[in-house]
Amino acid sequence: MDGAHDMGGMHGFGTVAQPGGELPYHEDWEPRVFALHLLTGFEGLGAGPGGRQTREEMDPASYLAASYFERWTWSAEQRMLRKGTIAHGEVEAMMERLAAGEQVPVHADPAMAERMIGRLQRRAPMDPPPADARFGPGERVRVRRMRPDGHTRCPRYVRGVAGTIEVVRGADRLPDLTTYGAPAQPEPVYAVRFASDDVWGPSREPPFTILLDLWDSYLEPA
Amino acid sequence: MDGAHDMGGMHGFGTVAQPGGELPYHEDWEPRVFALHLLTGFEGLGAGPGGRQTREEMDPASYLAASYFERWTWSAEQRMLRKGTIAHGEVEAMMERLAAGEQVPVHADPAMAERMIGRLQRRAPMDPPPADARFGPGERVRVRRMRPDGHTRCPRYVRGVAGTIEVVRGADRLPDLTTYGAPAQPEPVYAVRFASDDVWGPSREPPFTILLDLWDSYLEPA
Amino acid sequence: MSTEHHHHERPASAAALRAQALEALLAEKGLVSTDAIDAVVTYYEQDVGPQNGARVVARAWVDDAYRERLLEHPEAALDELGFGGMEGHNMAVVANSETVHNVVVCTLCSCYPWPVLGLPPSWYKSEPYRARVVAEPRAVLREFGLELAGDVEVRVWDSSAEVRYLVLPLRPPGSEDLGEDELATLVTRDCMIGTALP
Amino acid sequence: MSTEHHHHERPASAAALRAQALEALLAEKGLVSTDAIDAVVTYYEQDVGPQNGARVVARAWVDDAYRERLLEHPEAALDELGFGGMEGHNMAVVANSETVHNVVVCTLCSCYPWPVLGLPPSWYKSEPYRARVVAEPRAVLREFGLELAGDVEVRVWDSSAEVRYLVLPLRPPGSEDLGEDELATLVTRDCMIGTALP
Repeated sequence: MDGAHDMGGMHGFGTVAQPGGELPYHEDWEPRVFALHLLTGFEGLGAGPGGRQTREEMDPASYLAASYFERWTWSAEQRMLRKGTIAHGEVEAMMERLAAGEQVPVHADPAMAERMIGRLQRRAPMDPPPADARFGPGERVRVRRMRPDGHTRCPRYVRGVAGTIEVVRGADRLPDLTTYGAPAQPEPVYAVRFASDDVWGPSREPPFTILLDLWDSYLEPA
Repeated sequence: MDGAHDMGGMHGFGTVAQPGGELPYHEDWEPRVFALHLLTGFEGLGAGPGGRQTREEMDPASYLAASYFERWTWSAEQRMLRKGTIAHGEVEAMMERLAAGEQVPVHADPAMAERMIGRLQRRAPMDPPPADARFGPGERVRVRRMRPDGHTRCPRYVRGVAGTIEVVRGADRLPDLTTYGAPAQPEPVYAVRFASDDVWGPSREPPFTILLDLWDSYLEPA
Repeated sequence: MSTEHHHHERPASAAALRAQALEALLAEKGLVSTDAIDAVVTYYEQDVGPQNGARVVARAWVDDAYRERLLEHPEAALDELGFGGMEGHNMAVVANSETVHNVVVCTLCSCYPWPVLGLPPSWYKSEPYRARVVAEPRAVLREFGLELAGDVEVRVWDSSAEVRYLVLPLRPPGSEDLGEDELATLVTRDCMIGTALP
Repeated sequence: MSTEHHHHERPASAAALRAQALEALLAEKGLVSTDAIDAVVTYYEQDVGPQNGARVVARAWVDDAYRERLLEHPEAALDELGFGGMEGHNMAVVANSETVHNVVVCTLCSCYPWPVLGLPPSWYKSEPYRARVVAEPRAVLREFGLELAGDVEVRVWDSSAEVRYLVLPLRPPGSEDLGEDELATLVTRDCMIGTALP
């Protein structure tokens, strides 16, 4: 999905250094909605594409108008609406109750808290590099031109560009398929090295290197 | 400038058919601000990059949040602020006066009206095709990869793509330079034909053809 | 502050107020004439619009020599009918055939052949049209109710440079007995953008 | 409607109210435990953060064998210090040298190695950083006050896939006499993203 989230190379966003930029968040609700999002995922309260994939479905104007954590609130809601965990209008009704001064409901479940921290500490790596990977380090590849309707990990700015395999990272199922529950076999994932001139043309900066991890399906021999 | 305006191929904007979509505008102020924009251009009341180029400088979130004619209001203001025709705060002050019920000032100048219509009827074509154009019909070319900081007529979606010269349109100075008053010589402008698969990769639709007019500077031999 | 209040109470008209204030400010300064703005608005509402393009198409349908001139030297052929001017500086007329269907967009902006079509409809300037028609033209045309045969080549013209495009549709079957004026009534704006057929 | 009123009076907290209402709704349904949310927030505020990454870097500076393991088998080397977990499933440690400077971004999202760096700073998740650092890294680094020599190769790692990156900075000159704990205090979060040097 080539939405507003795919912003590598875009102009017009201004400077990186902004007041408060050093902090992960600024308001109490922000880490809480982050935690809530993780928790609803682990506890199976959402359905359909994950949080990241769901946020990519925001229309571009809304995506750019929303703050980072507003997007997380939105994706948590969408996932729970899809599952039926919450119904349309329930959040708005609760907003009215809270705005009217009602006490915020609290639910205690220490076991859930323990379960959550356990999940956060678990490691689930991808499969090791397959012996029969199509490409090996040093080989030249080109990123396919594509315009996928759904989730992808292949950003627009490298499509059509030739690069060099840096290393075979491992094997993993293609997110373009697994996001939608479509069957997929593990395939090699490579770190691919690109020369900045090949990506952006000549620039005012000295040539530099861009590296991305790309699934085999995104690549063709150069 | 690779801003929000360069939207060829993007997802997430929804359907084309929308209520009211058939009309050029919906409120009285919309054609008036359009006319005002043209008029300030012809009368030399603005400075710096033109209206189109100025609108591209909107930050992406504001660009997408604004309606089409709000963008025109914005670019007219920016151009007149740059020229000094209006000062910061003057529009806001007038907004307050009008909101308070003051009569809208009117200025009559029939000669200006006549001049305007004359300008709208004038034709100013580009130069004819040069005899020594670098490429001729049928030749294969590739669009350079680039990331211009300023205005360009080379959309992102064709960069790096190979196509075929359809026809030499004429000769014109490169907008990437003339927008900023930089010196430029007329150069060939070509209609270039691209196969959809080369632009977007395989798609669900039967292969189709995309044609754009591109300046010589954007192209290299394929 | 009353302006802020206004903004919050009637957000739909904040844009209107700002545009009105800009015009008022320039009128007060004596820099912009209200009647000049009226004149431009009237010009594109009454004098210039798709009726111009429809006359061009009808003429091309009944006059093969005109059709040839229109395709070969579009500016001169349009000047014959008096349809020159701004945003028509460089024109290309692209003819549909049994095997080719043309459709026009401006992905970067809203470029459009004003002298023959007037000002563009809102959908032409919209994000979804600009984003999608270069990438999934048949899906977009389907939203307009236009279903093309699978073997027709769709040509999408992105007019984001200096040339403006007019689509010359095929004369519809059954129109053999119609005269030029009657034919012109069959030619809608969308036929000349390429999102409809006459 | 009071909600609407609230929205207009205090637009800054509309987002807060919505997030709070979502949590309240799920608590009321008994589906989400308030203390589980507290626990996650506390975990990333107190237990997990750049102090973890700093310990890794300091260890690599004083222990060549560890450095080698860290570069060759990063997950195992991080597990030695107990720094595994979510968003650290697949790790790559990229070492700066006299000729190479590494910097990490996620252009598509906000991917970040939580177990070693905690939650990312706002700038890391911001549009300008995501848009610019892959295209004009030196201009971005300059905004952080970091001016690299012209002959240093900048390597920008776009971690939008499944691997998370930790930059291993060069041990600063003059730190020869410092012990591992003291060295760790020199290692800021930004050094391990690549927008600063220790």
